[in-house]
Amino acid sequence: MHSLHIIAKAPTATSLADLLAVIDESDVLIFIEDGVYFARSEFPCVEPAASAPYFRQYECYYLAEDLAARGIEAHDDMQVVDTRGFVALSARLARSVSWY
Amino acid sequence: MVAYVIDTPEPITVLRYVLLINAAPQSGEAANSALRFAGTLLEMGHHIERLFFYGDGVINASNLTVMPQDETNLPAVWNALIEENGLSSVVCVSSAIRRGIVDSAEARRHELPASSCYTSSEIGGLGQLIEALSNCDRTLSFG
Amino acid sequence: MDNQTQTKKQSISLIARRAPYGSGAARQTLDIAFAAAVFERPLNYIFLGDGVYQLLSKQDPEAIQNKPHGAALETLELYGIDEVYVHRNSLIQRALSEDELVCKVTLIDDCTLKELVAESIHVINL
Amino acid sequence: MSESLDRDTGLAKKNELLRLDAEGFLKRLSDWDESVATSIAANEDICLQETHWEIIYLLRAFYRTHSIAPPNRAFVSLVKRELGAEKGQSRYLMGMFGGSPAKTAAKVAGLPKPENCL
Repeated sequence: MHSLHIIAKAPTATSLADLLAVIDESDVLIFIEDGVYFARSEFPCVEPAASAPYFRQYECYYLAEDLAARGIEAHDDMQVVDTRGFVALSARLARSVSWY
Repeated sequence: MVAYVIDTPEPITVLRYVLLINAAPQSGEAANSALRFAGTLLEMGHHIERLFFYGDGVINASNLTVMPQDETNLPAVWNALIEENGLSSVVCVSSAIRRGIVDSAEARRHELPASSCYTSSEIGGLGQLIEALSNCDRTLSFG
Repeated sequence: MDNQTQTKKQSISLIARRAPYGSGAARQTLDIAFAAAVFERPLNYIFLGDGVYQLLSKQDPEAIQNKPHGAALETLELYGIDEVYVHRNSLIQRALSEDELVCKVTLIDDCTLKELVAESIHVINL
Repeated sequence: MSESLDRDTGLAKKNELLRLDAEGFLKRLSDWDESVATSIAANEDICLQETHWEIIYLLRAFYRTHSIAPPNRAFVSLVKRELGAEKGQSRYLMGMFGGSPAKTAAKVAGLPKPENCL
Protein backbone atom coordinates (compact mmCIF):
# COMPACT_ATOMS: atom_id res chain seq x y z
CA MET A 1 0.00 0.00 0.00
CA HIS A 2 1.17 3.50 -0.83
CA SER A 3 2.16 6.46 1.31
CA LEU A 4 1.05 10.07 1.50
CA HIS A 5 4.04 12.39 1.72
CA ILE A 6 3.25 15.70 3.37
CA ILE A 7 5.74 18.33 2.26
CA ALA A 8 5.59 21.41 4.46
CA LYS A 9 8.76 23.36 3.72
CA ALA A 10 9.74 25.51 0.75
CA PRO A 11 11.77 23.92 -2.06
CA THR A 12 14.98 25.54 -0.84
CA ALA A 13 14.39 24.19 2.67
CA THR A 14 13.48 20.66 1.63
CA SER A 15 16.15 18.03 1.14
CA LEU A 16 15.35 16.60 -2.25
CA ALA A 17 17.90 13.85 -1.80
CA ASP A 18 16.14 12.66 1.37
CA LEU A 19 12.71 12.98 -0.18
CA LEU A 20 13.56 11.11 -3.35
CA ALA A 21 15.23 8.30 -1.42
CA VAL A 22 11.93 7.56 0.32
CA ILE A 23 9.21 8.42 -2.21
CA ASP A 24 8.01 5.53 -4.30
CA GLU A 25 6.73 6.20 -7.80
CA SER A 26 3.21 5.18 -6.85
CA ASP A 27 3.13 7.38 -3.70
CA VAL A 28 1.01 10.50 -3.38
CA LEU A 29 2.36 13.95 -2.46
CA ILE A 30 0.58 16.83 -0.79
CA PHE A 31 2.21 20.23 -0.50
CA ILE A 32 1.14 22.27 2.51
CA GLU A 33 2.38 25.39 4.34
CA ASP A 34 5.54 26.70 2.63
CA GLY A 35 5.58 23.49 0.64
CA VAL A 36 3.04 25.06 -1.71
CA TYR A 37 5.89 27.14 -3.17
CA PHE A 38 6.77 23.95 -5.00
CA ALA A 39 3.96 25.05 -7.30
CA ARG A 40 6.15 27.95 -8.39
CA SER A 41 9.49 26.23 -8.32
CA GLU A 42 10.68 26.84 -11.87
CA PHE A 43 13.23 29.32 -10.54
CA PRO A 44 16.92 29.18 -11.26
CA CYS A 45 17.62 28.90 -7.50
CA VAL A 46 15.88 25.55 -7.19
CA GLU A 47 17.54 22.24 -7.96
CA PRO A 48 16.10 20.88 -11.21
CA ALA A 49 14.73 17.84 -9.42
CA ALA A 50 12.62 20.12 -7.22
CA SER A 51 10.94 21.91 -10.03
CA ALA A 52 7.23 21.49 -10.47
CA PRO A 53 7.48 19.65 -13.80
CA TYR A 54 9.69 17.05 -12.17
CA PHE A 55 7.03 16.24 -9.60
CA ARG A 56 4.44 15.80 -12.30
CA GLN A 57 5.35 12.15 -12.47
CA TYR A 58 3.76 11.74 -9.03
CA GLU A 59 0.16 12.20 -8.00
CA CYS A 60 0.42 15.67 -6.42
CA TYR A 61 -1.96 17.87 -4.47
CA TYR A 62 -1.65 21.39 -3.16
CA LEU A 63 -3.48 22.65 -0.09
CA ALA A 64 -5.92 25.38 -1.13
CA GLU A 65 -5.76 27.39 2.10
CA ASP A 66 -1.98 27.63 1.95
CA LEU A 67 -1.92 28.54 -1.74
CA ALA A 68 -4.46 31.30 -1.17
CA ALA A 69 -2.63 32.62 1.90
CA ARG A 70 0.53 33.03 -0.16
CA GLY A 71 -1.06 34.48 -3.27
CA ILE A 72 -0.10 31.56 -5.44
CA GLU A 73 -2.47 30.85 -8.25
CA ALA A 74 -3.16 27.30 -9.20
CA HIS A 75 -2.53 26.49 -12.80
CA ASP A 76 -4.67 24.18 -14.84
CA ASP A 77 -2.74 20.99 -14.40
CA MET A 78 -2.49 21.31 -10.62
CA GLN A 79 -4.77 19.43 -8.28
CA VAL A 80 -5.88 21.54 -5.37
CA VAL A 81 -7.60 20.26 -2.23
CA ASP A 82 -8.83 21.93 0.92
CA THR A 83 -8.31 20.47 4.41
CA ARG A 84 -11.22 18.08 3.89
CA GLY A 85 -9.46 16.80 0.83
CA PHE A 86 -6.25 16.51 2.83
CA VAL A 87 -8.07 14.40 5.41
CA ALA A 88 -9.58 12.28 2.64
CA LEU A 89 -6.13 11.67 1.18
CA SER A 90 -4.73 10.68 4.56
CA ALA A 91 -7.58 8.19 4.92
CA ARG A 92 -7.12 6.82 1.42
CA LEU A 93 -3.38 6.20 1.73
CA ALA A 94 -2.12 3.56 4.15
CA ARG A 95 0.34 5.82 5.96
CA SER A 96 1.73 9.30 5.90
CA VAL A 97 5.28 10.59 5.98
CA SER A 98 5.76 14.22 7.03
CA TRP A 99 8.60 16.32 5.70
CA TYR A 100 9.30 19.41 7.75
CA MET B 1 -8.86 21.49 -14.18
CA VAL B 2 -8.78 22.87 -10.67
CA ALA B 3 -10.82 20.77 -8.31
CA TYR B 4 -11.07 22.50 -4.97
CA VAL B 5 -12.41 19.59 -3.01
CA ILE B 6 -11.88 15.93 -3.61
CA ASP B 7 -15.36 14.66 -4.03
CA THR B 8 -15.57 12.02 -1.37
CA PRO B 9 -18.71 10.93 0.41
CA GLU B 10 -18.65 10.94 4.20
CA PRO B 11 -16.22 8.23 5.21
CA ILE B 12 -17.75 4.83 5.50
CA THR B 13 -14.89 3.53 7.57
CA VAL B 14 -14.12 5.56 10.64
CA LEU B 15 -10.36 5.69 11.10
CA ARG B 16 -8.52 6.23 14.35
CA TYR B 17 -5.82 8.91 14.10
CA VAL B 18 -2.85 9.85 16.23
CA LEU B 19 -1.57 13.37 15.61
CA LEU B 20 1.96 14.22 16.67
CA ILE B 21 2.38 17.98 17.08
CA ASN B 22 5.98 19.04 17.16
CA ALA B 23 5.94 22.81 16.72
CA ALA B 24 5.02 25.72 18.97
CA PRO B 25 2.15 27.99 17.97
CA GLN B 26 4.62 30.84 17.57
CA SER B 27 7.20 29.03 15.48
CA GLY B 28 5.31 28.74 12.23
CA GLU B 29 2.19 27.45 10.64
CA ALA B 30 2.48 23.80 11.65
CA ALA B 31 0.52 23.96 14.92
CA ASN B 32 -2.26 25.77 13.11
CA SER B 33 -2.26 23.20 10.29
CA ALA B 34 -2.50 20.45 12.88
CA LEU B 35 -5.40 22.16 14.61
CA ARG B 36 -7.31 22.64 11.35
CA PHE B 37 -6.60 19.05 10.40
CA ALA B 38 -7.82 17.79 13.78
CA GLY B 39 -11.04 19.80 13.60
CA THR B 40 -11.74 18.64 10.05
CA LEU B 41 -11.03 15.02 10.97
CA LEU B 42 -13.72 15.16 13.63
CA GLU B 43 -16.15 16.98 11.35
CA MET B 44 -15.74 14.23 8.81
CA GLY B 45 -16.56 11.59 11.39
CA HIS B 46 -13.13 10.16 12.08
CA HIS B 47 -11.83 9.41 15.54
CA ILE B 48 -8.83 10.99 17.22
CA GLU B 49 -7.18 8.30 19.30
CA ARG B 50 -4.72 10.73 20.82
CA LEU B 51 -3.08 14.11 20.35
CA PHE B 52 0.54 13.94 21.35
CA PHE B 53 2.42 17.19 21.89
CA TYR B 54 6.16 16.75 21.61
CA GLY B 55 9.23 18.98 21.54
CA ASP B 56 8.27 22.63 21.01
CA GLY B 57 4.73 21.38 20.40
CA VAL B 58 4.15 21.25 24.16
CA ILE B 59 3.74 25.05 24.14
CA ASN B 60 0.32 24.41 22.57
CA ALA B 61 -0.85 23.26 26.00
CA SER B 62 0.25 26.41 27.82
CA ASN B 63 -2.55 28.16 29.66
CA LEU B 64 -0.38 31.24 30.10
CA THR B 65 -0.15 32.52 26.54
CA VAL B 66 -1.68 35.90 25.79
CA MET B 67 -2.49 37.08 22.26
CA PRO B 68 -3.72 40.44 20.99
CA GLN B 69 -7.49 40.37 20.38
CA ASP B 70 -7.07 40.20 16.61
CA GLU B 71 -4.81 37.13 16.71
CA THR B 72 -5.68 33.53 17.44
CA ASN B 73 -4.71 32.11 20.79
CA LEU B 74 -3.93 28.64 19.54
CA PRO B 75 -3.54 26.99 22.97
CA ALA B 76 -7.01 28.25 23.92
CA VAL B 77 -8.51 26.86 20.71
CA TRP B 78 -6.78 23.50 21.25
CA ASN B 79 -8.15 23.47 24.77
CA ALA B 80 -11.67 24.07 23.50
CA LEU B 81 -11.36 21.37 20.83
CA ILE B 82 -10.01 18.87 23.35
CA GLU B 83 -12.67 19.64 25.95
CA GLU B 84 -15.65 19.81 23.62
CA ASN B 85 -14.76 16.51 21.98
CA GLY B 86 -13.40 14.73 25.03
CA LEU B 87 -10.13 14.03 23.25
CA SER B 88 -7.18 12.27 24.78
CA SER B 89 -4.37 14.80 24.72
CA VAL B 90 -0.93 14.04 26.09
CA VAL B 91 1.93 16.46 26.57
CA CYS B 92 5.36 14.85 26.68
CA VAL B 93 6.74 15.41 30.15
CA SER B 94 10.40 15.61 29.27
CA SER B 95 9.74 18.17 26.52
CA ALA B 96 7.32 20.01 28.79
CA ILE B 97 9.40 20.51 31.91
CA ARG B 98 12.26 21.87 29.80
CA ARG B 99 9.92 24.50 28.39
CA GLY B 100 8.13 25.49 31.55
CA ILE B 101 4.94 23.54 30.84
CA VAL B 102 3.90 21.79 34.06
CA ASP B 103 0.66 20.70 35.64
CA SER B 104 0.18 20.94 39.37
CA ALA B 105 1.64 17.49 40.01
CA GLU B 106 4.83 18.25 38.08
CA ALA B 107 5.02 21.68 39.68
CA ARG B 108 4.97 19.98 43.06
CA ARG B 109 7.43 17.32 41.99
CA HIS B 110 9.95 19.90 40.81
CA GLU B 111 9.16 22.44 43.53
CA LEU B 112 7.93 25.10 41.09
CA PRO B 113 5.71 28.07 42.03
CA ALA B 114 2.85 27.50 39.55
CA SER B 115 1.35 25.24 36.93
CA SER B 116 1.09 26.34 33.30
CA CYS B 117 -0.74 23.56 31.47
CA TYR B 118 -4.42 23.35 30.52
CA THR B 119 -5.99 20.58 32.53
CA SER B 120 -7.64 19.25 29.36
CA SER B 121 -4.25 17.82 28.48
CA GLU B 122 -2.39 15.32 30.55
CA ILE B 123 1.34 15.50 31.17
CA GLY B 124 2.57 12.06 30.27
CA GLY B 125 5.31 10.01 28.76
CA LEU B 126 6.36 8.80 25.37
CA GLY B 127 4.95 5.43 26.38
CA GLN B 128 1.55 6.98 25.75
CA LEU B 129 2.58 7.81 22.20
CA ILE B 130 3.82 4.27 21.64
CA GLU B 131 0.64 2.84 23.15
CA ALA B 132 -1.57 5.05 20.98
CA LEU B 133 0.31 4.00 17.85
CA SER B 134 -0.68 0.41 18.55
CA ASN B 135 -4.32 1.43 18.72
CA CYS B 136 -4.64 3.63 15.67
CA ASP B 137 -4.94 3.36 11.90
CA ARG B 138 -3.14 6.55 10.89
CA THR B 139 -0.37 8.66 12.34
CA LEU B 140 0.29 12.18 11.08
CA SER B 141 3.02 14.52 12.26
CA PHE B 142 3.05 18.29 12.08
CA GLY B 143 6.15 20.29 12.84
CA MET C 1 16.39 -4.47 -5.74
CA ASP C 2 19.31 -4.75 -3.44
CA ASN C 3 19.35 -8.38 -2.64
CA GLN C 4 21.69 -8.70 0.37
CA THR C 5 19.59 -6.82 2.90
CA GLN C 6 17.13 -8.91 4.82
CA THR C 7 14.63 -6.75 6.64
CA LYS C 8 11.89 -7.63 9.07
CA LYS C 9 8.49 -5.97 8.96
CA GLN C 10 8.01 -3.49 11.80
CA SER C 11 4.92 -1.45 12.33
CA ILE C 12 6.86 1.69 13.35
CA SER C 13 9.60 3.30 11.28
CA LEU C 14 11.55 6.15 12.79
CA ILE C 15 13.49 8.27 10.34
CA ALA C 16 16.27 10.37 11.87
CA ARG C 17 17.03 13.00 9.29
CA ARG C 18 18.71 15.84 11.13
CA ALA C 19 22.19 16.42 12.46
CA PRO C 20 22.62 16.34 16.25
CA TYR C 21 22.94 19.49 18.42
CA GLY C 22 21.71 21.94 15.73
CA SER C 23 18.17 21.02 16.72
CA GLY C 24 16.45 18.83 19.25
CA ALA C 25 15.20 16.41 16.59
CA ALA C 26 17.98 13.84 16.95
CA ARG C 27 17.40 13.48 20.67
CA GLN C 28 13.63 13.45 20.24
CA THR C 29 13.88 10.60 17.78
CA LEU C 30 16.15 8.66 20.11
CA ASP C 31 13.74 9.14 23.01
CA ILE C 32 10.92 7.69 20.92
CA ALA C 33 13.14 4.70 20.11
CA PHE C 34 13.93 4.19 23.80
CA ALA C 35 10.27 4.41 24.75
CA ALA C 36 9.32 1.85 22.11
CA ALA C 37 12.03 -0.45 23.44
CA VAL C 38 10.77 -0.15 27.01
CA PHE C 39 7.31 -1.11 25.77
CA GLU C 40 8.81 -3.94 23.75
CA ARG C 41 7.59 -2.56 20.45
CA PRO C 42 10.26 -3.24 17.87
CA LEU C 43 10.84 -0.57 15.26
CA ASN C 44 13.03 0.38 12.33
CA TYR C 45 15.50 3.10 13.24
CA ILE C 46 16.55 4.65 9.95
CA PHE C 47 19.28 7.26 9.54
CA LEU C 48 18.85 9.34 6.42
CA GLY C 49 20.45 12.51 5.03
CA ASP C 50 22.06 14.70 7.68
CA GLY C 51 20.79 12.18 10.22
CA VAL C 52 23.87 10.06 9.51
CA TYR C 53 25.95 12.72 11.30
CA GLN C 54 24.31 11.52 14.53
CA LEU C 55 26.29 8.31 14.28
CA LEU C 56 29.76 9.83 13.96
CA SER C 57 32.15 8.65 16.63
CA LYS C 58 34.36 11.06 18.60
CA GLN C 59 31.55 13.53 19.34
CA ASP C 60 32.49 15.64 22.35
CA PRO C 61 29.83 18.29 22.92
CA GLU C 62 30.71 19.06 26.54
CA ALA C 63 31.90 22.57 25.69
CA ILE C 64 28.54 23.34 24.08
CA GLN C 65 26.71 21.96 27.16
CA ASN C 66 25.24 19.02 25.34
CA LYS C 67 25.16 15.30 25.90
CA PRO C 68 27.12 13.18 23.44
CA HIS C 69 24.58 11.86 20.98
CA GLY C 70 26.82 9.23 19.45
CA ALA C 71 27.57 7.78 22.88
CA ALA C 72 23.83 7.56 23.53
CA LEU C 73 23.31 5.71 20.25
CA GLU C 74 25.95 3.19 21.34
CA THR C 75 23.45 1.96 23.93
CA LEU C 76 20.78 0.94 21.39
CA GLU C 77 21.91 -2.66 21.59
CA LEU C 78 21.38 -2.74 25.36
CA TYR C 79 17.82 -1.57 24.82
CA GLY C 80 17.32 -4.41 22.37
CA ILE C 81 17.04 -2.05 19.40
CA ASP C 82 18.54 -4.12 16.61
CA GLU C 83 16.95 -2.79 13.43
CA VAL C 84 19.32 0.14 12.86
CA TYR C 85 19.59 1.16 9.23
CA VAL C 86 21.75 3.73 7.52
CA HIS C 87 21.01 5.02 4.05
CA ARG C 88 24.15 4.20 2.09
CA ASN C 89 23.92 7.13 -0.33
CA SER C 90 23.58 9.60 2.54
CA LEU C 91 26.98 8.41 3.79
CA ILE C 92 28.51 8.58 0.32
CA GLN C 93 27.11 12.05 -0.35
CA ARG C 94 28.82 13.22 2.86
CA ALA C 95 32.09 11.39 2.22
CA LEU C 96 31.61 9.26 5.34
CA SER C 97 32.43 5.62 5.73
CA GLU C 98 30.85 2.91 7.81
CA ASP C 99 33.85 2.58 10.12
CA GLU C 100 33.42 6.17 11.32
CA LEU C 101 30.11 5.20 12.92
CA VAL C 102 29.60 4.49 16.62
CA CYS C 103 27.62 1.29 16.34
CA LYS C 104 26.85 -1.64 14.14
CA VAL C 105 24.33 -0.68 11.48
CA THR C 106 22.83 -2.17 8.36
CA LEU C 107 23.51 -0.16 5.23
CA ILE C 108 20.53 0.09 2.92
CA ASP C 109 19.88 1.38 -0.58
CA ASP C 110 16.89 3.40 -1.76
CA CYS C 111 15.03 0.26 -2.62
CA THR C 112 15.19 -1.24 0.87
CA LEU C 113 14.42 2.14 2.41
CA LYS C 114 11.25 2.44 0.34
CA GLU C 115 10.36 -1.12 1.32
CA LEU C 116 10.85 -0.49 5.05
CA VAL C 117 8.57 2.53 4.85
CA ALA C 118 5.99 0.73 2.74
CA GLU C 119 5.80 -2.11 5.25
CA SER C 120 5.25 0.17 8.24
CA ILE C 121 1.97 1.46 9.57
CA HIS C 122 3.45 4.48 11.33
CA VAL C 123 6.31 6.62 10.08
CA ILE C 124 7.79 9.30 12.27
CA ASN C 125 10.19 11.44 10.30
CA LEU C 126 12.04 13.94 12.49
CA MET D 1 2.20 8.02 64.65
CA SER D 2 4.47 10.53 66.39
CA GLU D 3 7.36 8.14 65.98
CA SER D 4 6.91 8.07 62.21
CA LEU D 5 6.49 11.85 62.22
CA ASP D 6 9.81 12.17 64.02
CA ARG D 7 11.32 9.85 61.50
CA ASP D 8 9.94 11.95 58.62
CA THR D 9 11.22 15.22 60.03
CA GLY D 10 14.54 13.61 60.75
CA LEU D 11 14.68 12.37 57.20
CA ALA D 12 13.71 15.75 55.80
CA LYS D 13 16.46 17.41 57.82
CA LYS D 14 18.99 14.87 56.70
CA ASN D 15 17.84 15.28 53.09
CA GLU D 16 18.36 18.99 53.34
CA LEU D 17 21.87 18.45 54.64
CA LEU D 18 22.58 16.08 51.78
CA ARG D 19 20.84 18.40 49.34
CA LEU D 20 18.37 15.81 48.13
CA ASP D 21 15.07 16.55 46.46
CA ALA D 22 11.72 15.34 47.73
CA GLU D 23 12.24 11.93 46.13
CA GLY D 24 15.70 11.52 47.56
CA PHE D 25 17.71 12.28 44.42
CA LEU D 26 20.81 14.44 44.64
CA LYS D 27 20.11 18.02 43.63
CA ARG D 28 23.71 18.48 42.51
CA LEU D 29 25.29 15.40 40.98
CA SER D 30 28.78 16.67 41.86
CA ASP D 31 27.93 16.25 45.56
CA TRP D 32 28.16 12.48 45.17
CA ASP D 33 30.75 10.46 47.05
CA GLU D 34 30.76 7.07 48.75
CA SER D 35 29.48 8.40 52.06
CA VAL D 36 26.66 10.25 50.29
CA ALA D 37 25.77 7.01 48.54
CA THR D 38 25.67 5.23 51.88
CA SER D 39 23.27 7.85 53.27
CA ILE D 40 21.03 7.81 50.21
CA ALA D 41 20.93 4.03 50.44
CA ALA D 42 20.06 4.24 54.14
CA ASN D 43 17.09 6.46 53.20
CA GLU D 44 15.95 3.53 51.05
CA ASP D 45 16.59 1.04 53.88
CA ILE D 46 19.49 -0.45 51.97
CA CYS D 47 22.75 -1.29 53.64
CA LEU D 48 25.40 -1.21 50.95
CA GLN D 49 27.44 -4.39 50.49
CA GLU D 50 30.25 -5.24 48.10
CA THR D 51 27.64 -6.53 45.62
CA HIS D 52 25.86 -3.15 45.67
CA TRP D 53 29.06 -1.23 45.10
CA GLU D 54 29.99 -3.14 41.95
CA ILE D 55 26.61 -2.18 40.50
CA ILE D 56 26.98 1.42 41.63
CA TYR D 57 30.41 1.77 40.02
CA LEU D 58 29.16 0.06 36.90
CA LEU D 59 26.26 2.51 36.62
CA ARG D 60 28.51 5.49 37.22
CA ALA D 61 30.99 4.35 34.56
CA PHE D 62 28.13 3.74 32.13
CA TYR D 63 26.71 7.17 32.83
CA ARG D 64 30.12 8.82 32.40
CA THR D 65 30.41 7.31 28.92
CA HIS D 66 26.86 7.49 27.65
CA SER D 67 25.15 10.19 29.75
CA ILE D 68 22.22 7.82 30.18
CA ALA D 69 20.69 6.27 33.28
CA PRO D 70 19.36 2.99 31.87
CA PRO D 71 15.75 1.99 32.61
CA ASN D 72 15.04 -1.46 34.02
CA ARG D 73 15.43 -3.68 31.00
CA ALA D 74 18.55 -1.94 29.70
CA PHE D 75 19.88 -1.94 33.27
CA VAL D 76 19.47 -5.70 33.48
CA SER D 77 21.15 -6.13 30.08
CA LEU D 78 24.01 -3.91 31.16
CA VAL D 79 24.61 -5.85 34.37
CA LYS D 80 24.36 -9.09 32.43
CA ARG D 81 26.90 -7.91 29.87
CA GLU D 82 29.36 -6.57 32.44
CA LEU D 83 28.92 -8.82 35.48
CA GLY D 84 27.54 -12.01 34.01
CA ALA D 85 24.22 -13.76 33.59
CA GLU D 86 23.84 -14.64 37.26
CA LYS D 87 23.68 -10.99 38.31
CA GLY D 88 22.06 -9.76 35.14
CA GLN D 89 18.58 -10.77 36.25
CA SER D 90 15.81 -8.54 37.48
CA ARG D 91 15.21 -10.93 40.41
CA TYR D 92 18.78 -10.46 41.62
CA LEU D 93 18.66 -6.68 41.15
CA MET D 94 15.26 -6.33 42.82
CA GLY D 95 16.62 -8.31 45.74
CA MET D 96 19.30 -5.68 46.14
CA PHE D 97 17.56 -2.43 45.22
CA GLY D 98 13.88 -3.18 45.72
CA GLY D 99 10.85 -2.87 43.45
CA SER D 100 12.22 -0.48 40.82
CA PRO D 101 15.89 -1.41 40.85
CA ALA D 102 17.02 0.88 37.99
CA LYS D 103 15.52 3.95 39.62
CA THR D 104 16.80 3.19 43.12
CA ALA D 105 20.24 2.16 41.93
CA ALA D 106 20.48 5.35 39.86
CA LYS D 107 19.51 7.35 42.95
CA VAL D 108 22.19 5.72 45.09
CA ALA D 109 24.78 6.02 42.31
CA GLY D 110 24.14 9.76 42.03
CA LEU D 111 22.64 9.71 38.53
CA PRO D 112 19.92 12.14 37.44
CA LYS D 113 16.30 11.55 38.35
CA PRO D 114 14.37 9.84 35.54
CA GLU D 115 11.95 12.22 33.87
CA ASN D 116 8.88 10.00 34.28
CA CYS D 117 8.96 9.83 30.54
CA LEU D 118 7.86 6.22 30.32
